Amino acid sequence: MIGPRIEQPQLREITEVISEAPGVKTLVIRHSTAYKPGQFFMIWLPGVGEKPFSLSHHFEGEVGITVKERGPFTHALFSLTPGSAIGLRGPYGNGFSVVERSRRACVVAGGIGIVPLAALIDRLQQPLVIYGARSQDLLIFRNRFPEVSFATDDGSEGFHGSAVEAFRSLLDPKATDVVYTCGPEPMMRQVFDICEAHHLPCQAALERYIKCGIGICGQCCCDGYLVCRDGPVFSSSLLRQLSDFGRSARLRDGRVTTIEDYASWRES
Amino acid sequence: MIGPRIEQPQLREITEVISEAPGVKTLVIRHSTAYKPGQFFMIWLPGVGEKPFSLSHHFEGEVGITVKERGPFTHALFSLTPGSAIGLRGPYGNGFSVVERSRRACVVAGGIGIVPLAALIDRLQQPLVIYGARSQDLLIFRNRFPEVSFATDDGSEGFHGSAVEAFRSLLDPKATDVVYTCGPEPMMRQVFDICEAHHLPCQAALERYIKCGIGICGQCCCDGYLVCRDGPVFSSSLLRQLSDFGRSARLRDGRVTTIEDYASWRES
Amino acid sequence: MDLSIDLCGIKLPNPTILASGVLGVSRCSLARVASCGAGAVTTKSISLEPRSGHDNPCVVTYEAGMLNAMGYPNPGAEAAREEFAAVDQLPVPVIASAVGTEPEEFAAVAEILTALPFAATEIPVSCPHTPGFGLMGGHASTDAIRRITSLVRDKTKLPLFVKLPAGGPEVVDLAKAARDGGADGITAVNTIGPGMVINIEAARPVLGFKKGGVSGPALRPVAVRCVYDIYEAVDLPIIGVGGITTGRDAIEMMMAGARAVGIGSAVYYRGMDVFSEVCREIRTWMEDHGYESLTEIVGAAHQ
Amino acid sequence: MDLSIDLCGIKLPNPTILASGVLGVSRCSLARVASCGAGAVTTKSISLEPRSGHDNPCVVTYEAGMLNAMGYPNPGAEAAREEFAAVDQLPVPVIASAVGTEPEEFAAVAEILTALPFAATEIPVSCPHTPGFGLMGGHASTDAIRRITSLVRDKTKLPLFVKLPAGGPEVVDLAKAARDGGADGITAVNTIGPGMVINIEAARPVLGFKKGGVSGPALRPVAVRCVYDIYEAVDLPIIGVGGITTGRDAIEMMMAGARAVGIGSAVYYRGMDVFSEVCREIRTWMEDHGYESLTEIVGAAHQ
Ligand SMILES: Cc1cc2nc3c(=O)[nH]c(=O)nc-3n(C[C@H](O)[C@H](O)[C@H](O)COP(=O)(O)OP(=O)(O)OC[C@H]3O[C@@H](n4cnc5c(N)ncnc54)[C@H](O)[C@@H]3O)c2cc1C
Ligand SMILES: Cc1cc2nc3c(=O)[nH]c(=O)nc-3n(C[C@H](O)[C@H](O)[C@H](O)COP(=O)(O)OP(=O)(O)OC[C@H]3O[C@@H](n4cnc5c(N)ncnc54)[C@H](O)[C@@H]3O)c2cc1C
Ligand SMILES: Cc1cc2nc3c(=O)[nH]c(=O)nc-3n(C[C@H](O)[C@H](O)[C@H](O)COP(=O)(O)O)c2cc1C
Ligand SMILES: Cc1cc2nc3c(=O)[nH]c(=O)nc-3n(C[C@H](O)[C@H](O)[C@H](O)COP(=O)(O)O)c2cc1C
Ligand code: FES
Ligand code: FES
Repeated sequence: MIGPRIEQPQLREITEVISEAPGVKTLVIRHSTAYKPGQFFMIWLPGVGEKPFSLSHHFEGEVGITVKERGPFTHALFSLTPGSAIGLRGPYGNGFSVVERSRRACVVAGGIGIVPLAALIDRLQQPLVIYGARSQDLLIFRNRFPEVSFATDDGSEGFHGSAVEAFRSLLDPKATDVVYTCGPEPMMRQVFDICEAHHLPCQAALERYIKCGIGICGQCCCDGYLVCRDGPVFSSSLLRQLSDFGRSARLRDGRVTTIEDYASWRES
Repeated sequence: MIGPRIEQPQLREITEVISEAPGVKTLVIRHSTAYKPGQFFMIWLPGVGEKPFSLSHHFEGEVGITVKERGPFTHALFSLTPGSAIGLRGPYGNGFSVVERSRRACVVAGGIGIVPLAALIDRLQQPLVIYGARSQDLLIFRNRFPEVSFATDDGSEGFHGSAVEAFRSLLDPKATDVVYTCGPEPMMRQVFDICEAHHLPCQAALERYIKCGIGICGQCCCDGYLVCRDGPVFSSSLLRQLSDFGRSARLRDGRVTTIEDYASWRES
Repeated sequence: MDLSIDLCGIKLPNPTILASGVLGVSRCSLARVASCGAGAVTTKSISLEPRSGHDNPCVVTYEAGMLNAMGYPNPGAEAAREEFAAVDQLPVPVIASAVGTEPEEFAAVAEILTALPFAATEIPVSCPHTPGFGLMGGHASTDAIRRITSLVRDKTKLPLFVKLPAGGPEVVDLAKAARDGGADGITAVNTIGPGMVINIEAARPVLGFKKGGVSGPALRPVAVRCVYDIYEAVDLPIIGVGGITTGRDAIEMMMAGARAVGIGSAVYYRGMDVFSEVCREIRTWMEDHGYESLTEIVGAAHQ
Repeated sequence: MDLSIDLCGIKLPNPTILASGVLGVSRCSLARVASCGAGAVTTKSISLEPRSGHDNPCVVTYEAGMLNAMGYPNPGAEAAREEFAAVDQLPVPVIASAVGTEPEEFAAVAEILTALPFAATEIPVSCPHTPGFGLMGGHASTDAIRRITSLVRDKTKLPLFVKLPAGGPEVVDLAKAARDGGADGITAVNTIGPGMVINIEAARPVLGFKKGGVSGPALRPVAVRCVYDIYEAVDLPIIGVGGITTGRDAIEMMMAGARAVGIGSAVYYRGMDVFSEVCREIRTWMEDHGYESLTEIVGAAHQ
């Protein structure tokens, strides 16, 4: 027999709630798990719903999810307090692959896309981190990274402009051996195109509407690939094949929409 | 989760058919299994039925069942030839327990009851074997045991009388530390009573109508015990509690009948 | 922690009940199961006449559960009179399972059994693999259930449980029919299907009857949902049966609305001690999660 | 060894078919599954209007199988026109799954889809967990099936498969009704139940819709028996679906009478390569056991 594998949410206690920025909170959860940054958990609120979240940190016996308030589900997450219970199942997907290399990794984050990258940065050796947000008050985890270049759309902190522009100006292709990115998909598409121009391997964490999370329903498909199982992290060889990447995504009912419409919520 | 254990017959090839005596054949089957003498297998003939049989021998990659022709099922078994397939599931039940001891084991077999005992004798150190049958031509495995005292009802070989009488006259209680018996249940009851009188531990292999073989249907119950799971081998402490032992048994529909009626078929 | 419950006035030391058809051949085997910690025990189903049941193999297990096609082997109601004459000597209540092909046969069996010291009667209208009975006897319709239940009701003063099939949404209507016929409680569910396991080397169904009812883990979610639906529709105590193997499973079934839980196949998975083990697991879980009595658990999933 | 089969004139390179609802959201995902070795692929069920489906969680697995309550999410028949315009570019046949609440809606969807280069149409009348559809839409009666099938029959020239529920003995009557309505084949079965999994710590059903259809190993024996019964009763090719995870399972289903086998949940258990792996296992087994073609296997258990 194959299996049994049991995908059921486990209820866990929230031990701490941290306000990171207006509309962004971290929930610290008592939980032990093996985890690779970029993977995700399905977070269950009984009676409310279940949605995918990356971990923003992962210690022994404790994990964090960092949530941007968007709609009904994240709103409900925001109402939780220490002592509340929350359901998790996972981790799912493939995560970023970290290899020991001679040169430097570059991390390009846009908005809430910093979340899975933060957990990744914890495991990298002195990466170049470029992190853009709409304005200074939306930057989170400010003191967490040893070295980081901020970019803000309104110039309120660091580079005045988008993370992509900052990346373009800060990138030293010769000194870099891999680029990790997460953020609004049009941004990731631009980062990828820059990497391609420089023949730099890129890993991008995609988002699609997740239902099952375990590769059975097909709802998260991106061309023939499943974001929940083949992704959410895709590297260059696959990104090249994904005609949907940066262009289109599917709504909850499977309808195709432009990535701008789909991803508008993610811009921070 | 508990399990999964899968109880399904496995089809195996018959490699040899040996005529042991009128109405008794051994089927040699290509099969690998862990086995304790006294345990049984459910033997399945597709479209015919499934019945319990002990192994008469158990080598690496090969087992034997020795069958007395009785009714439709054993009749069908008798029609099998080398190359035929047969289904087995098991082994079930507890088997005889063999412990290294200082004194001698005594084995008392009646009729086809020799079958599980033969496999046991293979594993004992110089036991005293007493083996009774109706007449000389019904004795099987004649040259298999290093030392054996035959008894025949008609006196055609060895002791003239029943196995119980032979046992009574040959038993040296001081030199014996355990008595194993299998045969018609009234015979086993007498053997047990003799053991009790001498404070000798006894192990007897009981037979009841077996349906599931796995302790779920209850059909094989003997007082509160299940012959298929708690038995078929019972030792003195349990035999003492079994008011059914040597007295009554249940038919296929669960009706209680006297052991004489039930076991008549077993007398050889 | 006290796990005792009241089921239609019957006092059970704990909510685990030996399901019908499993082990309950004789008074002695019921006593043994009681000694292994069951809170109540159920006899194998008893018909008016003796029945040999289906040919072997009558049970086959697969990776997700068990199939059986016993075919109601039993020595008949007359023999039961003797076998179960002294069941009140058992330390726990004994439930008599009565079956028939005709509604009148159900009633006749129930009448015989009601004279014995049983604590309750259960009538399965739901076996999926015995010609003339249950699904194969047309007993699992609202009309048949109402009629069978009311005929039996007239003949027995014992608390009466009707054992329903594992089905789809219609199970609610069947429960209502049982209530309307005068049942005191619902047992949900019997095995599902029937199913079939084929031995591909032999190119033959394994079971002697070819088809058999599916029980064990495979069945549990359907059983839980049936109990959940019946709990919302009918105000009768429910014995939840189907795939319960652990204390967690039992709690799940009770949260769906079962006041007590039947355990059958798990006797195979965990041995007879499954009853005391499930009780221990229930207790530990309740302690760990701050529950003080089973009443907080029964129906708790209906928020 | 050649595993190709003919299904109502459609040529399949092997008998494994992607079951409806699993992965088949888009042409690209169907193409991916085809590249993983499926002999044919089925779209997710398509309704007239777009549907968002039930709230998450929509899938939960347990030790014996899987429950889903997707609720037929799909972009609707108009969007399907575009999505599946070029499905004939796939290396294997593509089956369109059409659903509706009213018989007329089934027909309307089928009419739209029949204009696309699909190889066949399948109509599920059997979903156990979507209000208005299947069991919850009253579609699983002989009358409803006959009517839905014949209305769809009038609108499509494609081979027509009716997908039946996993049920008891009555499944045979449902298959006859489908045949009488004009079906060219039977797909048996859909998920069983529905079932429910309760998270006991939360005291809540896990699924957003609370109830969901049960698939995977739990379902297999019932599916095999349905196919076995239908094979004896109705002379139409059968696609056997339910719990097929290995080559042995597929052979078992074919021996019961299925000409081809649908695979759904096993995509989760073994990944998308399950199709080529099952085919490899079928081939190896056939070689080891002296079978030379699948025709010797289909229906072989009916001795
Ligand atoms: C792999 C992955 C990892 C993610 N990690 C994080 C994270 O670490 N932090 C964070 O704040 N957000 C993360 N998200 C996004 C998060 O799941 C959505 O923000 C959240 O579901 C919004 O739900 P809502 O009900 O509050 O908003 P809604 O108003 O319901 O939705 C707002 C938008 O969120 C997206 N969304 C809603 N439901 C889903 C769903 N089931 N699957 C995917 N997207 C959905 C849609 O684009 C939708 O337009 C992640 C998404 C994915 C796919
Ligand atoms: C644990 C155990 C081990 C056994 N080992 C052997 C053995 O090694 N060699 C051997 O020849 N026989 C053995 N038997 C007995 C064997 O199972 C029966 O002889 C056989 O079932 C007779 O079947 P039949 O159809 O030929 O006869 P039938 O005419 O059907 O039955 C003849 C008698 O066999 C007994 N019997 C029939 N079916 C069963 C059943 N399902 N379970 C138990 N008893 C049954 C009954 O007493 C019946 O009256 C064993 C029985 C048990 C319980
Ligand atoms: C071997 C076996 C025999 C059964 N016999 C009966 C029976 O005689 N009467 C009855 O009502 N149910 C019978 N059942 C059904 C069980 O009582 C129970 O409803 C079903 O097995 C589901 O529970 P489980 O999953 O715990 O086994 C039988 C089940 C098994 C496995
Ligand atoms: C996630 C999921 C979604 C499904 N959606 C549909 C569907 O849209 N239409 C349909 O006819 N069947 C649907 N089914 C049922 C499957 O096609 C199949 O009949 C059932 O799952 C049994 O097969 P399996 O055990 O191989 O999964 C779905 C099953 C699953 C698991
Ligand atoms: S979310 Fe279901 S396949 Fe990815
Ligand atoms: S034969 Fe079924 S319990 Fe022993």
